[in-house]
Amino acid sequence: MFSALAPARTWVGARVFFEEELEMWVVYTLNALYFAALLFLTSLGLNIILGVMGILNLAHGSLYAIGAFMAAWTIIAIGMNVPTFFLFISLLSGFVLAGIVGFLMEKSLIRFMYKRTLEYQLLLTFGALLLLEDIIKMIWGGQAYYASAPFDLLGKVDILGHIYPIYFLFVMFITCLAGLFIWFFMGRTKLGIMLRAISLDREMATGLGLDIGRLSTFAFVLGSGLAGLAGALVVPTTPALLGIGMEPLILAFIVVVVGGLGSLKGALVGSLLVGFTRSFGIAIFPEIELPLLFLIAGIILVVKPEGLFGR
Amino acid sequence: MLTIDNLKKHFGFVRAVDNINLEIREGEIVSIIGTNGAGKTTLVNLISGYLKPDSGRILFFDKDITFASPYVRIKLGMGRSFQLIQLFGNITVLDNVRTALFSKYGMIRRGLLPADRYSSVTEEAIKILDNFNISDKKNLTPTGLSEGDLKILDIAIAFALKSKLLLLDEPTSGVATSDKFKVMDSIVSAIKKEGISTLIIEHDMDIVSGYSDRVIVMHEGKIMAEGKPDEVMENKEVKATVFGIVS
Amino acid sequence: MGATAMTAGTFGTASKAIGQAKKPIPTTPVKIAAVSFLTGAAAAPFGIPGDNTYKMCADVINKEGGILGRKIDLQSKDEAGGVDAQVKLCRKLILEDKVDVVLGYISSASCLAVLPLSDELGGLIVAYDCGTHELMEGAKSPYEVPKFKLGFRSKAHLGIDNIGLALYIKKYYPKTKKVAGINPDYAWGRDSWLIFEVAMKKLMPQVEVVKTLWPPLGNTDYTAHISALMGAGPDIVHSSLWGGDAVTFSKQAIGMGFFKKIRMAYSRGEPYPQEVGKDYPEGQIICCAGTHYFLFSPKDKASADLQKWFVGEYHKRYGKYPTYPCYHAYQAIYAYKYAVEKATKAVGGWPTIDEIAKAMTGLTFPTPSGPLTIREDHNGIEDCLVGITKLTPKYPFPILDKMEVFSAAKVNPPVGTKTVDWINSWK
Amino acid sequence: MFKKPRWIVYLLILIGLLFIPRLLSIYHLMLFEYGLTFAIVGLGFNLLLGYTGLLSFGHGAYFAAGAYSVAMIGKYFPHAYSIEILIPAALFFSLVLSVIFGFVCVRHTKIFFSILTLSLSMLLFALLFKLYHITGGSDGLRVPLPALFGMSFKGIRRPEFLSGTYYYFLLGMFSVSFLVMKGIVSSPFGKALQAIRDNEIRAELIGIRVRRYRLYAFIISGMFVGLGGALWTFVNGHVTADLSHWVFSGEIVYMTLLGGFGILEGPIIGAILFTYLKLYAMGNTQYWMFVIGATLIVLVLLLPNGVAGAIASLLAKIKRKTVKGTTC
Repeated sequence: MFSALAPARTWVGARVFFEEELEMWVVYTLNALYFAALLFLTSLGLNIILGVMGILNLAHGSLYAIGAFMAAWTIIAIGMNVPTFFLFISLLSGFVLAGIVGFLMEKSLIRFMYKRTLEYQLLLTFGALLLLEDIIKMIWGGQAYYASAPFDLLGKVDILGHIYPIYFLFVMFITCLAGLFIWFFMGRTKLGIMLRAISLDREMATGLGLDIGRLSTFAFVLGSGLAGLAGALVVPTTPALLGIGMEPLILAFIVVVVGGLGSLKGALVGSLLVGFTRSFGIAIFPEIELPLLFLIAGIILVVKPEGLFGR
Repeated sequence: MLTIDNLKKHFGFVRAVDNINLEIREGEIVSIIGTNGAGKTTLVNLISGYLKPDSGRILFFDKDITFASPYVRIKLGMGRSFQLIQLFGNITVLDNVRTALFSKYGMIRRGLLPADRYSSVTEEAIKILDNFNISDKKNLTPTGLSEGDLKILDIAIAFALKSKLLLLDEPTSGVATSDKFKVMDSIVSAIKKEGISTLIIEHDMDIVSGYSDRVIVMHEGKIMAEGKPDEVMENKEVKATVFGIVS
Repeated sequence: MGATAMTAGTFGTASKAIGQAKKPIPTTPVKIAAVSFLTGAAAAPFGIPGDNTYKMCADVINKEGGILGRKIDLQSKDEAGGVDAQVKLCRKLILEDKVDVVLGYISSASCLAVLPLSDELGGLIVAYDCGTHELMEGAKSPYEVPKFKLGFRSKAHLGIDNIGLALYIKKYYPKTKKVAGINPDYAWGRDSWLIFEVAMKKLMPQVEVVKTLWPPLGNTDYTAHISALMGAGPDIVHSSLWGGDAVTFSKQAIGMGFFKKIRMAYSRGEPYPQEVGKDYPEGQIICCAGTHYFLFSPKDKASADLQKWFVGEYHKRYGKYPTYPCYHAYQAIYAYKYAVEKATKAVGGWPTIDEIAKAMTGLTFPTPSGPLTIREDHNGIEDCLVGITKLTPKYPFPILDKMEVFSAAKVNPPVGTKTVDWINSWK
Repeated sequence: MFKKPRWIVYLLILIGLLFIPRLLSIYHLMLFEYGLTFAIVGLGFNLLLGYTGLLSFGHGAYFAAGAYSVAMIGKYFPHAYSIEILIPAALFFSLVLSVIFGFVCVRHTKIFFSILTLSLSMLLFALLFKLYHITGGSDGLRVPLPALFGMSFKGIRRPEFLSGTYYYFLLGMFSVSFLVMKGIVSSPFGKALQAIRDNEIRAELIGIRVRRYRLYAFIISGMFVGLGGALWTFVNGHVTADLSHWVFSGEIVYMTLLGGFGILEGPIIGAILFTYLKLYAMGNTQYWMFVIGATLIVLVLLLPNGVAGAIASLLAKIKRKTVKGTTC
């Protein structure tokens, strides 16, 4: 009986929003930036792998989950007995373990796929996704891991009359650092320029005498590590659970597709687009926030099939 | 039947095709020769609709096809082969030719029965393969064929379309030197049997001279010389730039 | 070991005496499948306590000689994996493993999908913890009962929680002007909000609904939802979030200063204070999905004793106080036991599934929260307990203060009437 | 037609399949029916992957279109809830959806095509998931037993329905699908698709309208998958939004590869094998994803042509050997 009211309510929601809730825009924006930050890290990793190796890694979400579980486990294991500083360092454990898993994955599976056709590449990473999900279950069991110490310790801050957790600002800060680092690395260092050369033209890069095998391994480890870092950063705010990587993976797909395959700038703009759509979508059109996101992505793809910053 | 009027195509500063005028008459075999980068392939791409020119006109049977899609040109009776072999790699030699025939007869849309039931098409395909002397290999996939046979098959497909004009882009490139004339013999004899106008692109004068009615020499996007093969061979400018003989 | 074997033996002979009439009682164990969340976010606060209780009860029953001498062979199954996986699992349990009864399901989604299988496949299924009122209700009232011949629910539906909350808000917070809702986006959340909204409109017509949010089950980031709720500025936010979702939401909401401005009303918030601990905010309205609270003492002596034993036994075994899923698990397994015993008495011998189902209809039996009746619509009815969280020095987590019990007649619609129609017919 | 040994084998298999309900227990018969519905899905999917060379990671969308057409008609138009109406309806809705999605997708190839199909199927997923009041959201919808040409199955338990009338109906639908698909791939149209797969540029230059025929292949493929989805609902009895999730699409790709997409019969074998593999893994270990994931990886690395491909090459080897043997 209330179903008929749902669309009407959406529009009422929009009206109420513009009349009464505009004062909350600060928080909505911060939320959007926070969500975009986590997504940016995930999609950056996916994008580096896609750009350099031409492989869409469907198991990327599992690497995110590994980062989350590892960080949660470390934080719980070291407990409250150490200086606070170490708690934040322990978040890096997610980056490290995901990097190691990425390394093993590349060495044992992915490297056989460079010369294979698309369907095999995708299916192999799909197999890796299934495998990793259950390996996580074997190691950490099916339980939820709560590790909110870093979130609780940082406390809250007053921003223009709104209370906001400092931890979210911390996540944005770390993401900015990581983003700047990758930008500098890709644009200024020799290793980064070599990676870009591969992503532009693999055959030519071979001709230039670059060690493609090693560079690919490096790119895969870096990309995996970034996913792990994103997982680690999220875990103080939400428990580490089986399947935690599925939603970020799908959103990262959207970011990569909308931003353009292999484009760092695209990953940034795409993440912001998703972050703002989500934050303001939930505030204004809570019923259709998710389809709205896919619809925007779909329209961009119809108009500009290669993505906003695609080649 | 084909008239080219002031055709121009530039890639940045490179004048790949620069004000070319050209005419091909019915039943004629014309060769275009020139060094690598002379603009031969660009010209063929423009004629077949794979590229769009910057200016100029292409008329085919008095119809302006300058900007028509490849599909329209094929329907009008144009066929081409490629410098790099372009075949259907995972279907049999017979199906390679048959598919072209089905397309030609508009049967892809209308033909609902299994392909084997259209025995007239199959017979015709085998006849074409016979013309090119490769019908014994009809049940192999292209992966099992020699380089020369692949070239011949490539042209057989173009031939199957019953084109009134065939564009052959370096029909013997990649073929072992000893086989080149054998390949050309099969191709030209099949073409002559049907009396199809043909435009052959080659960089090696020797290969085409025996088969062509007319030879056009291209250099840096322009036509340098035109005429009977032996006439052109004697042209000093051609000798210097194309054959590298300075006398 | 020897003692149990002996008791089983004596019961064996005893059952033979009964079995003389028609059907002998088999000596093989009774196969009971218990399906709860054993992995995922709902495992720690729901599935594991529920499953622990099944194990505890099966153990206790077996020690006392089993059901009419037949031991219980309990098989714990995982409810994780989504609705479709549950349909397949249940079909396997009934058709392939041939279990005697399936007790289970925490999620309303699982129940809605699985319970119809009872009649389709001819297997007895007792839902133990899921809430949606739609499960046993027909399309319009009065509807035909029972909806499923072989499908039961050994507890009351979510009507009691949400009607209870509305009654409580009217009594203790009559000045409420604006309410909002954040509920998981599936049957449980949608139906909880529906009943709450209808009840509020009836009880306090002046109240305005300012926002309804529907995060998906298993959502990890509630920041956008929290600030959207704060932006709408309600006095009370109704929520049926549960499992890991409720914990995550609470933690993130604490960080964003949510509870300084807004009071939450949890339709089934009873496990979370224990789960979150001292940080759990005070002054939140919490409903206990019945009267399932470890500090609650039923009026009649027998039930009170049972409650004392249950809380003690559970705490002894698992080091925690039983939460409401534990009580629900107790109700389900004992409903089966009592129904079998009642049916055996009637038919003289081990009953068929249809005879057990007949015996379970209208069955009344003692539970730690008071006597429970399973009505003709195959649905249990219960009283409802609502309270407000408050920290005391005695427990390391907030406990309930200002406890109010609404009697079953006040919060359960009569048999055959749809809950929404019943509420709308209030004077 | 029956002069060829291949057709005799088909006939023998069909006769064998007629007796399956007598051989298998109801539970295993159900698994087999799942396998048969997925076989239809695999046939359709393979037209796109194996014959047109396009890898869709979003075919769950058309499966969901077929399945939800059945479930929604059951919910909103119960008087029209009869198989002879439901199947055309499912075909129609999967046709409409694949026309819309296909129109957008066939402009691309390779990984762009895969990602685009994936995104669009997720759009459908988001709609099915969020529009709770219409689609049932993540709870999905129940699918009661349908009527068939006026025959009502009220009061019959689902196992009886599935082991009786429905099995033969399903078998009939499967046989028809197989014959139709066999006809499609061996028709001139099928040859044209293979030409497009092998060489898009050349295909265009022999006068094949590449994009248009890709779209036709996409639509036909979508309709087969939709038909499979509709038939599947009656076996499963329940539909959820997960059907349109990319992971489900991944499973469709998986079963096609498991059987081998180079051969028409490959996906059929793959679908039946996959159904048993998955349900046995699920039934026997909690680490079933590990089992099917590891199987997939081994398959990709060692058996790229799938089971059917491996059997075919084995048969070819034996044939060669016997030929050699006779000459010696």
